[in-house]
Amino acid sequence: MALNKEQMAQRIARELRDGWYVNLGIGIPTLVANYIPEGMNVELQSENGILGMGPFPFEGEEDADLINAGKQTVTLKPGAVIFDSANSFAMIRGKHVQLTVLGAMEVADNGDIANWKIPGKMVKGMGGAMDLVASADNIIVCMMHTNKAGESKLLKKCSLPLTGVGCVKKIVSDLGVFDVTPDGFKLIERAPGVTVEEIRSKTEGRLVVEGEVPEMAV
Amino acid sequence: MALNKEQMAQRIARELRDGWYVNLGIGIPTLVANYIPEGMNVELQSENGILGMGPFPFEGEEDADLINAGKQTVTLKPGAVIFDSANSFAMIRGKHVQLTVLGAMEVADNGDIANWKIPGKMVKGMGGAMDLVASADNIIVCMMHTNKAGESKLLKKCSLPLTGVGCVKKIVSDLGVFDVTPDGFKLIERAPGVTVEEIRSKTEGRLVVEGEVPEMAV
Amino acid sequence: MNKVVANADVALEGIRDNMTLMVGGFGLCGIPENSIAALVRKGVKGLTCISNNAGVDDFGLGLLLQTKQIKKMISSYVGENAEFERQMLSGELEVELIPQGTLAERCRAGGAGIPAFYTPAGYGTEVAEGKETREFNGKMYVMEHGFHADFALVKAWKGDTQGNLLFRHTARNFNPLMAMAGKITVVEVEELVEPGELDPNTIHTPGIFVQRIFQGSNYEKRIEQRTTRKRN
Amino acid sequence: MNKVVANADVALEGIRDNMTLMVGGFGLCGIPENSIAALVRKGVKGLTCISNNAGVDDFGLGLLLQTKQIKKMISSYVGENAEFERQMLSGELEVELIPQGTLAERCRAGGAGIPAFYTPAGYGTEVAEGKETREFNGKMYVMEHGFHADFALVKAWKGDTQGNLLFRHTARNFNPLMAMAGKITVVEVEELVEPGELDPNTIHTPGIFVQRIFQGSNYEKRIEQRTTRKRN
Repeated sequence: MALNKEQMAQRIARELRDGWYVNLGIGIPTLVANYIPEGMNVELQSENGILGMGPFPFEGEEDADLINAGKQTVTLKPGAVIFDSANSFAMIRGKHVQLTVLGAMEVADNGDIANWKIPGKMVKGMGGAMDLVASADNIIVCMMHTNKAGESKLLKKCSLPLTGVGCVKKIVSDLGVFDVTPDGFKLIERAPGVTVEEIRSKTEGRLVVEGEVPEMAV
Repeated sequence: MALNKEQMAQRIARELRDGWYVNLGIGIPTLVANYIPEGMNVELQSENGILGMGPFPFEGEEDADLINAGKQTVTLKPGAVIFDSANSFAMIRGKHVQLTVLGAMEVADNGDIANWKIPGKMVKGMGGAMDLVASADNIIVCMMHTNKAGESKLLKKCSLPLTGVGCVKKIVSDLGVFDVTPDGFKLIERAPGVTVEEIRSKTEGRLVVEGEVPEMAV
Repeated sequence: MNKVVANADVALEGIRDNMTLMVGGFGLCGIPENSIAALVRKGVKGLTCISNNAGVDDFGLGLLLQTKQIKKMISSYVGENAEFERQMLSGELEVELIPQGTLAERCRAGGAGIPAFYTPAGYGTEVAEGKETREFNGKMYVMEHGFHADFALVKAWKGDTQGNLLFRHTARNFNPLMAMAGKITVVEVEELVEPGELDPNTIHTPGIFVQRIFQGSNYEKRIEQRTTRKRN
Repeated sequence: MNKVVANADVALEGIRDNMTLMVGGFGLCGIPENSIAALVRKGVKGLTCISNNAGVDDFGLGLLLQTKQIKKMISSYVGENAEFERQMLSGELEVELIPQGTLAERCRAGGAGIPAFYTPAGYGTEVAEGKETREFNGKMYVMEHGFHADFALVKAWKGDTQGNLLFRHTARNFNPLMAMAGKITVVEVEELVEPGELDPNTIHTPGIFVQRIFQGSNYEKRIEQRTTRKRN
């Protein structure tokens, strides 16, 4: 069974390490915050200027001056800090953020990523995504393995305009977990009940399968 | 009679304009602060991180955490601000400071200035002087017209290592006031009782004297 | 050094057609509501706006899109606005999209007298097309230029009459950077105070960067995504 | 995210001979007194120190000059120190002098992931020799690189256990910039507080830049030029 969104977020949460500062993109990555293991110190960075972002406010306590990068009302944890956009990207560009999790439309087996523009359609803009992918040493892409038409999003080469080149290190899709290696997407875990054959059939880019690939615990 | 240091500072103070932010260098320039005309709003910037610097503290009220660029204990005026060294030079480099007054060892008639290094002697460093002279649109040099050996400090060409090129706009020496023009040092005021001939004899660089040059009021 | 003016209309004196403006805010958070309203009243046209976003249809910079006063937007994300989309697809509106961190740094650089700097953001993408690229320590970077604006329109929480500013929470965002880079920086504040009322150690924007300041009014502070959790 | 360590000696674990250190402070104002003392105790040698000044003969970095632990100083002004002069003239000590604003910006750039930027400071002088120069808008600039350090030694006023920092008055100076640029940033504070005690809006240095923090002690805070006026 392919993972649902919550399970994908849960799986990504297992990549977190104590003491990390983490930037979670809009969409499924945001859900990762709900699965930070008890007792683990992880601080969330929001690129519009928060470190130590807390959960959504209680009803009635929304503050228009306190939003996250997705423009959602949020709260601050004790010890949180606010800063301006230049300092925020100083943190990101300067590699002070240990992990970036973001969604993608396409990833190539050399680590290229495309997630900001579909030519001919409305272009919303890259926001902070280009800064994040160009800067972070540790980027996990979280996305569905195939698009709505059933076509692979793990490609030999991105067809869409790139967001960054050779930067993705790991992918968590609904079908499995992949390291991006010089030889291509290396399957390291399968979603429960998903076969290597299914993954192979849905992966257009080079797929590396070595030995028995374990099923992930969910 | 040549001007004394206080008179030089007084004369420079007449260049101040309401609403200006001003950086005063170490030495005679510092004295200019004592002659800001009553009712004129001029804020002093100290490059170690103060805007709105006040006078020295009363005895017993010195604060080791509050010094100026000359490492002297100072105070803050109401409305003063503290900032870090990068922001301080952002102000300077970004031309937000309207006037810089500093001393010099030599000035050339093309506006070059040398004030940081004497080869063979102990080199103390340029501090913020190179940033200031390279950035400011409005630089007044305040210095004795001749050195201790009686040699002119207003030269055709600086003999000492430069601090900045083509940047000095005006000089107030103990003998007169000079605009730095494409034709050289243009004498615009004489110190009381100092003759054009004396100034000419003590100015090695090109001197421009047009018509009657007034004596300054002291 | 009193920089107080009566209101937004006075504060924007001198804004003319075809000028370049910086407008603070992230989404609708920390936008200069009063100055934007005054721009609409003023009716200046052909504006180039440097702002992270373009507002929504009926608020923020969206108001200036409705009146077709904007010729060009320089932003990182503009996806919340149907009128924007219409004007862009019809070719009425020019749009330059640049990475958010690059946008922030270009504003700071302009204000700080740094004509150009290198950033990795956008290398290998169409954002870097036509731009100089260069390798440092084995990694590729793009050269980006500092931004300047004829006017920077800034929204602060508190400000004193000398222009010293304090921002509140994430309404800070681009505001302090744009304040640095405006030839004329106009600030509207929720609370105008006397010099000395703000702690000198914790002022975000020193008054040296501010030319005009006024007490704003009638802040709507619209929330784009009201997300909450239930008390339990 | 508790970053508290017991004292300076623990905080400096891992410092080895020939490392590059940034040391905060302007003159003797805002210098990390405890960390400097610990460096003397530790006896590491061959250090390259990036610091605006070099202390005085018997205080600040002057203490490390006495013990000949410093191989090279990168500073903007070093003129308060006779031992410094002696070592420099004898060739024992390498000295690289750079403009103060360039020093500050190079620290910030290093911390902010900007490998290089352009500044007008030093153009046409020996500071620019061997450096790339370039014209922007009719003015000449020098390309300068970002600085990094193995350790950055920082002094703050207050700090919380997560490393969020507040500086006091002009003891701020280079400290926040160096905090950004250290691979390991070690902070000593006059007052160590719990998370939440500092106002999130007015923290100067976010804890993300800080790896180790400790409660300092016995601050001398020596004044170099005690200037006063008389009460009248």
